[in-house]
Amino acid sequence: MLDAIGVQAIEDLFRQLPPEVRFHGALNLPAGKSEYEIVDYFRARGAEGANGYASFLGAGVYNHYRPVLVDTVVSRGEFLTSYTPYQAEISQGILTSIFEFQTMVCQLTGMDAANASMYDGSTATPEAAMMAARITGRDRVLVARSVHPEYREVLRTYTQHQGIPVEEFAYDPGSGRIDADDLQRRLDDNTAAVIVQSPNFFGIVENIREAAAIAHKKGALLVDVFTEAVALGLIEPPSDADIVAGELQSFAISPSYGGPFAGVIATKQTYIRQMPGRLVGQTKDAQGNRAFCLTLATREQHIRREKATSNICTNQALIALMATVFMAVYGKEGLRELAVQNLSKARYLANRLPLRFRAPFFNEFVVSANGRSPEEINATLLGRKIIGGLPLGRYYPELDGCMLLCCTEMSKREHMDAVADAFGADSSK
Amino acid sequence: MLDAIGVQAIEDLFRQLPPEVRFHGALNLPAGKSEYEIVDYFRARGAEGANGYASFLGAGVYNHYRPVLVDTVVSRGEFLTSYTPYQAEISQGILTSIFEFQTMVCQLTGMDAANASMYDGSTATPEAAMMAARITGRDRVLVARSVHPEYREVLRTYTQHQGIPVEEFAYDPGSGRIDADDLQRRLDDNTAAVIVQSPNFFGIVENIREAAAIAHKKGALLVDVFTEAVALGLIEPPSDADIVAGELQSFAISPSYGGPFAGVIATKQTYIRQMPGRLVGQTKDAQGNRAFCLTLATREQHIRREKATSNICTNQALIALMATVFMAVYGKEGLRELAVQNLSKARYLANRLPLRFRAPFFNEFVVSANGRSPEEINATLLGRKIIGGLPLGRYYPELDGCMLLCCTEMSKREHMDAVADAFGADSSK
Amino acid sequence: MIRKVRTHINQNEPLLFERSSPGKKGYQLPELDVPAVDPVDALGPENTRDEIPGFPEVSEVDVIRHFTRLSTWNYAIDLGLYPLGSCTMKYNPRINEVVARIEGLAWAHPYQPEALSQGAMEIIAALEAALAEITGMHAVTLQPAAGAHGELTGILLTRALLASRGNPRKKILVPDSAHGTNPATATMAGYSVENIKSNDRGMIDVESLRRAVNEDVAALMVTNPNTVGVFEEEITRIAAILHEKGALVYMDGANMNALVGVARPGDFGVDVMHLNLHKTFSTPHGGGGPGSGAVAVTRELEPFLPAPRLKRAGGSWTWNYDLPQTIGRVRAYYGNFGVLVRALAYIMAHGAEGLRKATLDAVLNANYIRKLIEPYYQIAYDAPSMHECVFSDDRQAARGVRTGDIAKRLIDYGFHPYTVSFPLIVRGALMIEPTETEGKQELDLFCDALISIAREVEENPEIVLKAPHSTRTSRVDEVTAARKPIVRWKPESEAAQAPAEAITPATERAGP
Amino acid sequence: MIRKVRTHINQNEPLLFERSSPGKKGYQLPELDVPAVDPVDALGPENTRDEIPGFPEVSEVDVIRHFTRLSTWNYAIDLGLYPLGSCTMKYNPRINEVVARIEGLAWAHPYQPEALSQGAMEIIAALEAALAEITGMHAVTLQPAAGAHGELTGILLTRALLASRGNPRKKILVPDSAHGTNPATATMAGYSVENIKSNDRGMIDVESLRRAVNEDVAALMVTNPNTVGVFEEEITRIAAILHEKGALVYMDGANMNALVGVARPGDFGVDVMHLNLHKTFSTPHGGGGPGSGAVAVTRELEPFLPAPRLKRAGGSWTWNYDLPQTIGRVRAYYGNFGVLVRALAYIMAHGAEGLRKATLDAVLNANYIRKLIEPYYQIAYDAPSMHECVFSDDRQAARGVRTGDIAKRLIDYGFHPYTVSFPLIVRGALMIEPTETEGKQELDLFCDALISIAREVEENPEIVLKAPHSTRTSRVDEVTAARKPIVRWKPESEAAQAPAEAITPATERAGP
Ligand SMILES: Cc1ncc(COP(=O)(O)O)c(C=O)c1O
Ligand SMILES: Cc1ncc(COP(=O)(O)O)c(C=O)c1O
Repeated sequence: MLDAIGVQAIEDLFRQLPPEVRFHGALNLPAGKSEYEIVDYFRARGAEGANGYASFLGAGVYNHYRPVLVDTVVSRGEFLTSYTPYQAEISQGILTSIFEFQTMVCQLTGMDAANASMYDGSTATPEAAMMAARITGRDRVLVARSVHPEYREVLRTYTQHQGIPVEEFAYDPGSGRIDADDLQRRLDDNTAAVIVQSPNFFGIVENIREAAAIAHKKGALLVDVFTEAVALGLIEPPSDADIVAGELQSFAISPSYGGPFAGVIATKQTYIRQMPGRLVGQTKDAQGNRAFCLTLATREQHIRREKATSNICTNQALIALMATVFMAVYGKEGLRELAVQNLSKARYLANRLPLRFRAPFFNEFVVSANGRSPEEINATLLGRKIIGGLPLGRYYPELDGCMLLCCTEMSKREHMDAVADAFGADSSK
Repeated sequence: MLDAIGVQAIEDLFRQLPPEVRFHGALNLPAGKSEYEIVDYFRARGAEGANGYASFLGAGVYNHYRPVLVDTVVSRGEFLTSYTPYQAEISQGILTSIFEFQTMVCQLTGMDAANASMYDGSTATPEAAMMAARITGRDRVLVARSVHPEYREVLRTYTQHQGIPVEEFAYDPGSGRIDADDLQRRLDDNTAAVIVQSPNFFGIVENIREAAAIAHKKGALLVDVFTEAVALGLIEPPSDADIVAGELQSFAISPSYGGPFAGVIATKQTYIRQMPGRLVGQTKDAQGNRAFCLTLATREQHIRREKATSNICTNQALIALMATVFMAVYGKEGLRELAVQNLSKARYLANRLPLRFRAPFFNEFVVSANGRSPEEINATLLGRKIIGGLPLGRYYPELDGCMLLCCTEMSKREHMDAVADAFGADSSK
Repeated sequence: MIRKVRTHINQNEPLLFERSSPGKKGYQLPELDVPAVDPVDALGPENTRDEIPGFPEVSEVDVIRHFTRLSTWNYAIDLGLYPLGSCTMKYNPRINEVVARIEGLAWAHPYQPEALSQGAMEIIAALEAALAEITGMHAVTLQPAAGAHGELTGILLTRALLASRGNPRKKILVPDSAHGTNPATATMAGYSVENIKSNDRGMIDVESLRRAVNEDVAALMVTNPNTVGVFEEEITRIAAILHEKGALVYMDGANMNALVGVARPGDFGVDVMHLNLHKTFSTPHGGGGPGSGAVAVTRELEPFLPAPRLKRAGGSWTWNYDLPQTIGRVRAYYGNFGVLVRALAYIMAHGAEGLRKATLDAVLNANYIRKLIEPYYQIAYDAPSMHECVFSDDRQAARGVRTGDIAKRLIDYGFHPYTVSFPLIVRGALMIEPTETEGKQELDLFCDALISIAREVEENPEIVLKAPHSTRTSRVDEVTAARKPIVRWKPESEAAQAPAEAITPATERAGP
Repeated sequence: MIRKVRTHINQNEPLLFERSSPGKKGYQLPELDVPAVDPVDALGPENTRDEIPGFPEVSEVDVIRHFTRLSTWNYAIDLGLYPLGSCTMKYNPRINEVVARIEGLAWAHPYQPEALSQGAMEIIAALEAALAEITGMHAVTLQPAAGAHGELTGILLTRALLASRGNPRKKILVPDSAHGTNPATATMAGYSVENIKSNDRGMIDVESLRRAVNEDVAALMVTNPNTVGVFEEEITRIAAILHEKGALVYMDGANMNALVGVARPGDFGVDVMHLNLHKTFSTPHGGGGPGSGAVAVTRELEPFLPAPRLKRAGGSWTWNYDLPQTIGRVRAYYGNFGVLVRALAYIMAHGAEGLRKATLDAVLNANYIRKLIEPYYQIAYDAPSMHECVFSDDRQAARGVRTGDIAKRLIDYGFHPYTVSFPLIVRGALMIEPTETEGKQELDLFCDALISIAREVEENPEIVLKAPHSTRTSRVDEVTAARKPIVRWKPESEAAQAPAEAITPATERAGP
């Protein structure tokens, strides 16, 4: 090959690099390792983790069973090692699956259109806010305090330099739902979006219809955020929202210390052109066969550059495919049954603990630690190889002494009983 | 569908079964379980196993690293869920890979033809003996005592009712190789086959050339058995044998409590028609393209019925594919390097222990327990999460007090040191 | 009209050997933590080989592309209906692949201490118990590696029992419809074979059988449902005839997918039988194997089962080698354990009710196909079909088109063909077994395809005779392959000199 | 002559929704070990939905066939060369998929106690350190989820630093050759964009740059090697110009595959940069993602990195949230951890020398292609190519054939096309990046294909204009898709009423 190119050594191909630019040392990294050693290393790291612990953590990342078919599908090289389907004629596989993903997200959320994926729920949220700002021509955003605290942090990072002030509004300390009065008070004619989450960070199902009505009265859009997609199998879909920004981690995506996950944005037909991210559309090929391709690319950075709806390029396609396979496996009946199991497990444990809020919840709930500190309870549980709930004081000073617990279909009764015991609850109840 | 068929209920399709034949109860088996519960059950069974133990067991089943590509390939549905390639036009994938398998087995063994696989080495051995009987028209078989004891048992089970008496001949108690004199003494004009194993059950490399010369002098065929295929990367190929019957477990096939493995039979061109099992051959399609298909089927049960060379039908194709991928991954250099690592590890440990035999060995060797019982040493090692060697007294009363140890590229120095320590060897040596 | 497939580009790929270039490698070994040994020093020059001529030298990406490309040339259950009669090509749940790879199972050494093998032994015991329950038999061995291996085991058991009664006897009766492994097995077990004719309903002719049974007969090997997919309605009478003369009934259980939960061989006089776990219990066929040929026996035969046997002692499992009457081992270690894990997982997933439902659906699907295509193809026998239906190519043969041609044409329609030319008692057999895991959509497409081909045979037989037309490899010349067998790759120079052999080509028979 | 592919049957497959039939299911849940709750009781009727209209109802085998069939319609690295310029489509080692699924890692919850997360934290720390070493930068954040996200993070860091100095400034300079994410990012970070012209060697015109740099400029976003595959030889002078005016140099590290082990951005004046771990460090592209956009910075920028940061305390890792100057989070939790595991495994497998060798081979391969096809296609710039080479369709356009047509024709030859029509400064660009993991055989086939197409353009342009001819889906009508967008399936009755939209179609640009 060197002969064909006409150079003596590969090094000659780097002659254009000025000498002061060249790195002449050797990188200070260990020598290459064999597969066997690499597996050993990562297993050792994994063994430092929580293998064999039961867990009651949720808070945006849920411990659901991953059907085996999911990895069967995403491990196929044709999905794993392809890229964004620019060339439709040899990408119909991924294009079709994305079209199905978009459709199922619409069916779940009651929206008309969903994109091919966002990085995750936390980045989908500010993208939704910015989208609302573009649509309304307004530049103020109200976000409920019951939205995931880290999502709100990301929202602030994204919006702060775009002249989009973000203001928070309160939740009702009794019900745990948004404080509609506070929202109404803060809404003004320059508010682009009202952001709520349902089920919210406390696990409580919000009344989206009511929130939307309030927002719409002032001409603002309602953005509904979700972190627990399984809830969508059972709770009323947020059809009254204008934009839905969600996280699909619950759909066969392993917690993986926080990522990769798959976010999504869905919206009404009229707002399609303001959506960020890739979108797959249906069309025909030269023979008249149904075919799919990337579409409405004029929204995107590679065409529109500084005027694009977002800078997103690479998304989370393979992870969205996991969610797609998950939805196909569970299907209509299964997703509901799964949601009912989650609901039932959460009720079982919640029934034995002092609930902090009154409104209906899905599979997470806030309990107060009966005067003991959540950390103390968690320490007791850890000793029994159980990871307890998330202490909320750090995120909500007013909820110091409370923790957020999550039960899923994976929660075993014996472990739930152990949690109840650790709270000193009456286990015969 | 019932309507189309013209019945009321599926049950009606079973009306031809006489009532006394019908099973009217319910099978006494638990109700169907979810994936999650099934994984749980088998994990619990696995956890009762030897997870986390180092092991020095060999004796026909070896602890070699399985390159990740192996499962990547065999997990593809196109390989996993197809069957015997009867229909060549839609089976070129598996046919081509079998042709490659056959070729590589020939390259390793110095034979001209290899079949597509046998159940395992232990059944390939009697099939080779029976093949030799067919070829020679003789009906007596001599087998070295240094052949795997369980292989010899299977040999006896297979041959006993076919009028093929099996007689054993001795190994040299000093070298551990076959006792050539004893072999010569027992050979007669009715001997169809002499069966030796190399490396033999004690890990010792036999002199196949010499054994073949002895057998051939009396018109018998030499059958060479192997259980440790990695050795073939380094030791002289058994080209002087007439039939090679081997086990490829070492080639990326997990020990799996003894199976599934992949046996193989290879032979000289002239004996092809007496081979048992499937065989893939090269040909052309109607367009003149190279193509592969099952061939010489007239040897087989589905054509020849009671006159077939064997009754084998289903073989171990997917497991043979694992071996094929393994050979491709390691290749020419890699297989040698792997063999050298095995040799080096075995030498490291053997150098510190009292060897029972003198002749050169590959990665297994027999040591005497220095007056202590092998069981006692193994018990000490078990306490350190090390599974020691195989006590030989059960198989060879004269080797009571000895054990067979195996080192592979997976054996870590620290564990080898621990074994040496358990023998009370000088660990500073 | 072909509705199920289109054509698409498909990558070519040379053989590994043709892809090789010197020095390429796809592996990396750990650094050696002990001194490297010089092989010639350690083994002696006479024991040390030179490099392996022609062995592959390829990179990791070469390997993955090679096998990925190859895989795309295969048809598979994961791609569609695979109606190979007698092979029970049902869907293979992927959970089974996962559990078989669990570390403590996949990496269990057969000689590791029993105290560290209780999990594996428990799995074997649980599967033995489940299969005994399903078959209604007394005991089960899981040592045989496939159906044919199970047959050999079963006939050796028969021989051992009869020998213990004083006379192993001389022959095995085999219906003319039997699978080739049956007579081949009898020979391997040292018996001669006597064929029994089938009657015009596709069943064993009881009178012929009665005439054939005498004190020389060791056993009858009966497949039930038999290979024409028909239940042997006289099975209890048949068993009585054998038993009366002191002979045994061996049942080839390859077709057990028609019976699980509905009838138990132990209840209709069977003494010994095998099951193909890779068929009825869905362990994947893997391009030809591995399988498992579990053998189930009556109480009387149990003492003869291959050693070792599991025994419960002191609250744990142990391997019992002290079996004075055993026929001996038929395989090293304990059987195709990884396959057993999968079969048990399958049984657990289904449960009693699920297994029974699978049987019903398998029979439903076969009868649906039969009904839809019976107007176009000659059914082999009028008798009711169980899990498969067998047709003859009689009508098509009149136009010069044989079952093998129809099979090839089915490929163009996007299906794997049925089993061709088996059983032998049917002229030009089309043997179709859909299994229960197929849905109506796929079955309808399949029937449409067969109907369409029947029309093509009338209107344009050439298109069928030259099929397949849409595959990357057109019709393969099997005759040349057999005449001048090339069974390994050689560098071109060497390959030119390969010797020719005069061998009669195999019949067109394909599968199972 | 097309040597790399033939055509083969390929299964059709409807959408999941079209495959559904009521009551079919592919799942089984464990039995509930607590009392089942009635959702309407628990949530209230107003909060409980009806069934999900149109949601799939399919069996397990339906699911596996559906996605297996779909997968066969995709091209992929596992099938062959995927020379999408700027995307670094290298082979993805499968070991990385294995380690990312190790239980203690894949099932680690981001909020689990730090004492139980040390392994995951160690991996993050090790990767941060390795990337700092490779880039020659001081500190690294792994929070960003992809390149564009890294860009946003980097520009926000720039803004924070400048703001801390008193003035965040107003604009970002972006060369006209830059990737679209660069200007889009600048906008998202609240900056205006000023384009910088490239000179006739494809590099930043230093004089134009000097004129553009003033106290309003926050940073230059430079890609190096740039998007025409050319190293910005004046990079140190460029950096000096920016620094002199108090502005920063942001480097888009998408092309770092040309530099690893050979040059370090920290040594040539870069203040902040991102790496695409899914490109240079081979975490699989997965049909569009996930990726990871690690950002590396100088010491000066470190205090502004997104919270939290890893900190060593008392012999173990802890997450430090006490970062007064942080720009805040750019993502929940700690980044695409599973992708980070894969990248670290890649770095470990290669080691220092292997990484450097990969760089050399990547550049070698690109130059080899350039050399072979330069006689047939117009190279965009004379300057030496690094890891990719960019051509213009000028010669072919004269015959009415554009880069997009050549790309489609390449499909018939068995290849995924190069990146089409990017960068924008090249008329009708063909942007070709082979990566180091391709062997000579595949490269030769690719060059032959391009040369053959060049001849077809002369002799028979129609065949190129109408390509592809051999795919299951022929040329796809993207214009109609954009004009009347149908972005979700609906039952046929509803679908008929979908509203039309007048939208200008995208340009023919495809990739990266
Ligand atoms: C009826 C029948 N009997 C026996 C066998 C042999 O089983 P195996 O292939 O598992 O050895 C088969 C399988 O092909 C069969 O169909
Ligand atoms: C030069 C360049 N910059 C930036 C990006 C954006 O990276 P990502 O797709 O990871 O967001 C890309 C990738 O497509 C690129 O090629």
